[in-house]
Amino acid sequence: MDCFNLIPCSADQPHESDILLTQTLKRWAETEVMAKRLEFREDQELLIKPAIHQLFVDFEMQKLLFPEEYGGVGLNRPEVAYTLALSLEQVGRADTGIGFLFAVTFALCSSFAMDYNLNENLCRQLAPLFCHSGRRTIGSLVLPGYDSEIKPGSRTLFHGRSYPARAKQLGDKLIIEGSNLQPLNAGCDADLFGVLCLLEGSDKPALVVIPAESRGLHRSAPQTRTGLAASVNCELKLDQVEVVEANVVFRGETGWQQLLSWLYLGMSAVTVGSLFAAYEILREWGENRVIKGKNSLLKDNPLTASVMAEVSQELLIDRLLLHQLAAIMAGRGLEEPAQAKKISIAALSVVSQITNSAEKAINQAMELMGSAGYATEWNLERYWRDVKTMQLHLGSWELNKMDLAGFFYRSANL
Amino acid sequence: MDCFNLIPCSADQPHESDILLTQTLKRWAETEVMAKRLEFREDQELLIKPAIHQLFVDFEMQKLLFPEEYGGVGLNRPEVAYTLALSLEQVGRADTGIGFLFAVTFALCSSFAMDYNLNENLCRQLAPLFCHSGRRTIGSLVLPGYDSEIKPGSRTLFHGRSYPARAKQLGDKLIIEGSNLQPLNAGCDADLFGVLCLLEGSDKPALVVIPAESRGLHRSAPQTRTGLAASVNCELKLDQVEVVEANVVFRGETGWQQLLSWLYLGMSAVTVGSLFAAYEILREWGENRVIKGKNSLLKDNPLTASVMAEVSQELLIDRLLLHQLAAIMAGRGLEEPAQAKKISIAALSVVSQITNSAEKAINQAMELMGSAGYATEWNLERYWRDVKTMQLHLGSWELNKMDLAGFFYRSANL
Amino acid sequence: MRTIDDFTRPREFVSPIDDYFGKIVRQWADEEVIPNRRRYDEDWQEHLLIEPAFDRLMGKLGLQRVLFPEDLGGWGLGHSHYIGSASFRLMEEVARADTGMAVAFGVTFWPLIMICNEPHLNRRLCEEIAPIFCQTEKAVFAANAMTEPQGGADIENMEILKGSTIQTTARLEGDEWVINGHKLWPTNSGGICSLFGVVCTTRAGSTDLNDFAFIFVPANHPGVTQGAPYQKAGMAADKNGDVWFEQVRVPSYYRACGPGDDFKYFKEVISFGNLGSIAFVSGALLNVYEIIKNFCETRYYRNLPLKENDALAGILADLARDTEIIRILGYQYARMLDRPDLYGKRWSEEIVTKGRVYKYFACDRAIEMIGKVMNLMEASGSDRRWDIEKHWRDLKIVQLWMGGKQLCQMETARWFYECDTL
Amino acid sequence: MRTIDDFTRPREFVSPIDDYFGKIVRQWADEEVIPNRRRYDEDWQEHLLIEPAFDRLMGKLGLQRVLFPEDLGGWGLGHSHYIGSASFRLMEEVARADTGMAVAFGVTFWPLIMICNEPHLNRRLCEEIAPIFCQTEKAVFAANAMTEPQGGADIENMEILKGSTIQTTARLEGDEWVINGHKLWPTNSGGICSLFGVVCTTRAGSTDLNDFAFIFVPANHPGVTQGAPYQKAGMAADKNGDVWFEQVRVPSYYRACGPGDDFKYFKEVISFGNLGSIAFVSGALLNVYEIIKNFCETRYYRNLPLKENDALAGILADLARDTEIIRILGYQYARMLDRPDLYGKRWSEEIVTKGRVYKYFACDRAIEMIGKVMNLMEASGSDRRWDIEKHWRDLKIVQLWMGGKQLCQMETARWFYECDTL
Repeated sequence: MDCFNLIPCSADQPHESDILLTQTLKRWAETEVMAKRLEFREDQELLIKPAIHQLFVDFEMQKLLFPEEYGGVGLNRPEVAYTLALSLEQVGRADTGIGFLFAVTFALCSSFAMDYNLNENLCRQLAPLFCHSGRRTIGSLVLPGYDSEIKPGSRTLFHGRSYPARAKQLGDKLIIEGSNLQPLNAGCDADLFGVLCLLEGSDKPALVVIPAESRGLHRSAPQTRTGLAASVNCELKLDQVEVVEANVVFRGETGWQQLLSWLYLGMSAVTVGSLFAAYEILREWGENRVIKGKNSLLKDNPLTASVMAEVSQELLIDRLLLHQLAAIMAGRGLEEPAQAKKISIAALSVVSQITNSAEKAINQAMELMGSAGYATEWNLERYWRDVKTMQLHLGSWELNKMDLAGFFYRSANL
Repeated sequence: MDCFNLIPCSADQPHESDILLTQTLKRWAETEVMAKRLEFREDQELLIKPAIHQLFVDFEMQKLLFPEEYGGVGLNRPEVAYTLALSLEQVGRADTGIGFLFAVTFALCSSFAMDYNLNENLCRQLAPLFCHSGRRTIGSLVLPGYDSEIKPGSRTLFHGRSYPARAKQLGDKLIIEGSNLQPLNAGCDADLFGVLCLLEGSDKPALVVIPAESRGLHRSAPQTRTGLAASVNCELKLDQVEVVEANVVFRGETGWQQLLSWLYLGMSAVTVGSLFAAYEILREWGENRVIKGKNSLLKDNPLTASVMAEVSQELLIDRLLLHQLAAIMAGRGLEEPAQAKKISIAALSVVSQITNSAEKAINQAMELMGSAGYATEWNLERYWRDVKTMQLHLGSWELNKMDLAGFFYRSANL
Repeated sequence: MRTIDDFTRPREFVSPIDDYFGKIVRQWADEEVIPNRRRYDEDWQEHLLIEPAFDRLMGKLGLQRVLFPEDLGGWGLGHSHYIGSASFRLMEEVARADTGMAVAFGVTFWPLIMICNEPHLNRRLCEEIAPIFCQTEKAVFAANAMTEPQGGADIENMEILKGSTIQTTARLEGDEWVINGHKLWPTNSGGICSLFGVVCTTRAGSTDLNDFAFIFVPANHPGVTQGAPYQKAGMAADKNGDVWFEQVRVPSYYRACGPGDDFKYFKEVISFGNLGSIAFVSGALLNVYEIIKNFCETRYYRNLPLKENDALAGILADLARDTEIIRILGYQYARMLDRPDLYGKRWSEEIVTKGRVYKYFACDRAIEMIGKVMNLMEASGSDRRWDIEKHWRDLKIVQLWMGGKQLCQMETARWFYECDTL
Repeated sequence: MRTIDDFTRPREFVSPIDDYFGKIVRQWADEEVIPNRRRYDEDWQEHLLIEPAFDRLMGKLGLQRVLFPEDLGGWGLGHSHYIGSASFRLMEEVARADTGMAVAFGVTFWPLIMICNEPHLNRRLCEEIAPIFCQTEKAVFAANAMTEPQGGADIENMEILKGSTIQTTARLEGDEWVINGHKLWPTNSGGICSLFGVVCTTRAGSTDLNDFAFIFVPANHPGVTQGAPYQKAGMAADKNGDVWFEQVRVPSYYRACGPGDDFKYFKEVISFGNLGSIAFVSGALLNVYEIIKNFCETRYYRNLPLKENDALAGILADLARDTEIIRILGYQYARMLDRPDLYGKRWSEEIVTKGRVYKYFACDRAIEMIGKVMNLMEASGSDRRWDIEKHWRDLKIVQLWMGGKQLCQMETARWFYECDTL
């Protein structure tokens, strides 16, 4: 039985096209990724890269948001939230890291290709890459993190952090400077970066799109991480990088809130999909593992069943939240500032709830599976590492809560 | 600012009629209950009973589900889920106990007055009470609990528990026998009880509606509880109680699942409303209380703000879940057995999540308010006691999880 | 048959009087308190049921005298090497019956610690005050008047505030202190207090530690007014109310330890306050274990006693686990207070901080665990007759008082991570 | 400047060799392991980096000899009154550097406990086996071959199963045992084991405790086959694999303690297994404290070091709190094993159960806490360079092994609530 059918995902039925896409992705997940997992594990060449190519290029996912006139699929309306939630559930079930790559790529595109913020110049500039190149195109984001020293320029902070880079306007060009930039994902493979910059002479955040091949963009050696093998990361240095003004996709808080809302929706869907996979692994284990002392199956013992039930309850709750968030975002509220703020707060709350509960649930599933949960062979440990790693890329929950406090209590200077 | 506006409650706008009802209830909550709280605390005569009368009778809430031909409001379609969620949020904000009384009364009526299970005879029998008596009419449920001894007849268990009562068919009448029945609510005040019975010669659960004035129905002395002052409870004894066959409102699991789904939706809404109230109290505190050592307001200190943020996040998450559940139930799935099972599982998961998170959130709010959180004067402690008490009336989470395990893992004999 | 005495205590740390007095207090609890405690909530104003039980414990059994030197009618615990472990056991046993009574009982010693404990025993004040407690068979209550309006537990935030936020003043006129101020919430106020230990300042707003003063004020002195008790979520046996001091005059030697030392040794009171808090939690949890064990042996699911259901047993196990751990921590901390020679001064930042560490752990676990136990009991968890919900309501204030969790966290971080600005 | 040595240990329980050997092992950790450990994950098969560090610790420093009697080249810990507290400190220091190494190191003692500890010291076997460990400067590993296919940790579920599920058999032929069976996952297998302690039965399916047998099998004996190591989420320093015993013959006196006693004293191994688990958690948490303290002093938010942010400091406080508590519990349990005269036999149901209580508490807290610390570090929490994610991955298996949480809960409930059917 398809485990997705166990949980009502929303009141009204999904669109026909979404159902078809979901089925395609499900087939891809099972034949191209999950079936090959035991043999290839997390091998880049043999498993991850081919799978990414199919997803991004063959299934046209990377051009989802591009208007048709640029060769895209043209789903660049907020209603695409339903499509994103349903499809990334499937991708996340196959491989959390691949889902993460797509979620970020999608979020970056949403900052210039949506009907409410359509940036014709940039679409024209990037269409060849996304719609006609025939090769997978990965987008990455560079957002503010902790400072490793107190920067001189850090008088202007953004949500308590200093900007990863600074941009200077020169005619219709911008010159971008920054060092030790830590991209959210795929620093080594990304084709373009959306970098949050401080524009000289402005105190507004601006997202600048920088193609990876730009002169002056330097990459450090790859980093090793706990999980998300599909996202090979590194640090960036921006040395007098030059882009045209059209590459500034937004200025100010509203664009920021819209960007985060899409990013959070995508990461939520990937996490729910990964949790589905963990649930399936646990279910199979529970149906076969005998508790000898009790001569009963794991699933039939009240204590182990109660832990298994908690895993499924977390999954159910998380999925309801995911699709409720999708419905809210599809409601076009994002377009007006007041609503955008409110929705981005809901998105932050939802993605935090989902990633935290997934961490808890997979931890519990591993407990029940004992050493099998720890052995690579059973795959559960990979979802455990991947989901946790993705959660960390949301930023610290303690500090994200400062945004919630600002919204719900008008807290200041947090 | 109306705190309800801080959280998107669902994608599509509520119906006009629901908006009006919500506004009425909000006014009632603030003027008739919250404004009188400091003076009357939990006084039955001076606060609780008058408030109940207004809510049940003056606002016609008790006849919400009755078809118009019986003098009811006629909202007896699954779409009433939206109305229930929105209105009980308001009632729960005013008084958890009153909300609980209505949630159970509503659930009982939903077992015979919905368009998918309309019981004409019973509606005719009860209309005078609910629609024409002019006095508040409270319904109560008697569901299986723990056994205090191993009953002889307990070979036939219902979800691992023995039936509170047994019914024997005599012609078109039923004779009901049972002792030490513990109603869910208002044992002392209820006008009718829905008692889950084992029908002689059947192994299906049956809900039998028993008017409180039936001969042979005896009440024990009132019990004292931690909270829910509006629900004065006691034990019941059914000694050869006689009802007509029409009072058997359902036989079998599906009716049971429909009943629970409505009960859980109502209790979820009441809890969310109570949590809203707790959030408002905390917000006021956070805006006035100075942390002297820091010379900052509680809301502006990162640590206290992070705890406050968790309270609001729980509220946001819980409200999204509540309205997602309402949307799912409004989708008419409840009518068919397979769907009813799936929806009742979702309802159980949601109400458990909401009541557990509310317990956690209010505990945290009290922590921040110190002794003020503990003093009756500030009201928070009442919501703390009430919400916890209502959670306990859901039954043990450990054992409720056995139903989830059965659904998600096909676990057996739990 | 397993009992609460099967929970581990570090044998090496148990006090010599532990066994004898432990038995006496347990018997008192079983006979005088546990049968009546579920009616205490309605007795929160009059104390008609509560007062006689207190008289027996503190007056007749004489536990209110333990700190004073033997020659003044006390038991000399104050200068013993087992004040921590001995008082832990006593408070644990009282809390097993009623946390509110344990708080009222334990807090009575707070002001007395300032003058009865070595090395700061104040002989003259002991001689003056001992008779109030030692020459009566009635319960006598003392209170620490600390918290002030808009203050919360700021005053206990000693490391940072150094008393600078104290509004209550003491002015020396000749050989008398003249005290003015308004205090909120002291345990054992609300009319029952006989002796106040007043936290005040000799110069408002000063951060000079010499200005921090701890002065004794008999409650019957002119100018002292106790307000009516507040209505609370629980803890009926512990009365809290407003206290006003208007031009109250006491002899100058009523100051506990003098400039500088008042501040220094007041931190020892906080250490004992945290020790007490852990004992209250431990005692309540031991009783919760007794109650739930009985409940799960006499209630059935699937025709088996609840304790035989693996899922419910998981909750029972967690309760036993947390009780076991909290009790061990309590005795470890008691030992740390008993043996400053091994662990450091009772008023040192390290010892004060570690007390807060164990206290906020114990309270967090207890509130969460009892919540789960209530849930396991279903509707009975909220039924007064089972006394569990009472422990749940009573313990909550132990979690809230003395600054609550956040202050504990800040002091913990400050000490372990050497933070400067928290 | 605050260090990990500021976390409380019950002074009275610390062993006489604690200070001296603690320092030696810490130096070894700082020099030999911590600089290289982040490269261990890729070394999981070859152990090119790991093996030399083991040789220094176990062979050259000689820690693999500690249990054996002095006259056989050991340090005599086995018959000392501080085996618990001494080994706790040693394992804690190793775990601070690498939990995987600590596990491989600690588990080497499991089979030896059966023959080196009083009152069941087996002199003849010690004489035979001691040279393997005492006459070399190379690290020598021993393993307990316990878990079997479809068995999980059932075998450790002693109270219920009484060995009845053991599939590995030992048949006495003349004066030799003939052993047949298949074991999974023993720590220190996967090719590196020199000596197996094989849990087997002399009569398959028997619940007669006399049939439970613990027999030593040198890994180089004919018929013993070790499979390749499994790939795991972490713990590269600890190799696990399949082990097959086919018609393996050993002298009859290779049985550790004999009928009945093998079963009885094997429970002592479980007690030490739980003590070790707590030490691994404690050591890892101490290092997490060191790392996060450094991180929060060198990373900034709002132009302040992270540790000066109240909200983040709350997480730091909770980490310090749990570390402090787990360490105290560890030493308390070590003391309980050191002093059976005060606390009961090491193999008694009470001591075995209480070990499980502290162990599952420690593991639960550590996994949750380190998860929060990683979250505080944001993306750096998953960055190999900070070594936190390594501790997180490594500790997880400590939580899973020896039956995992659920078995601990059931044994806890069974003992504290006298359950019959769990």
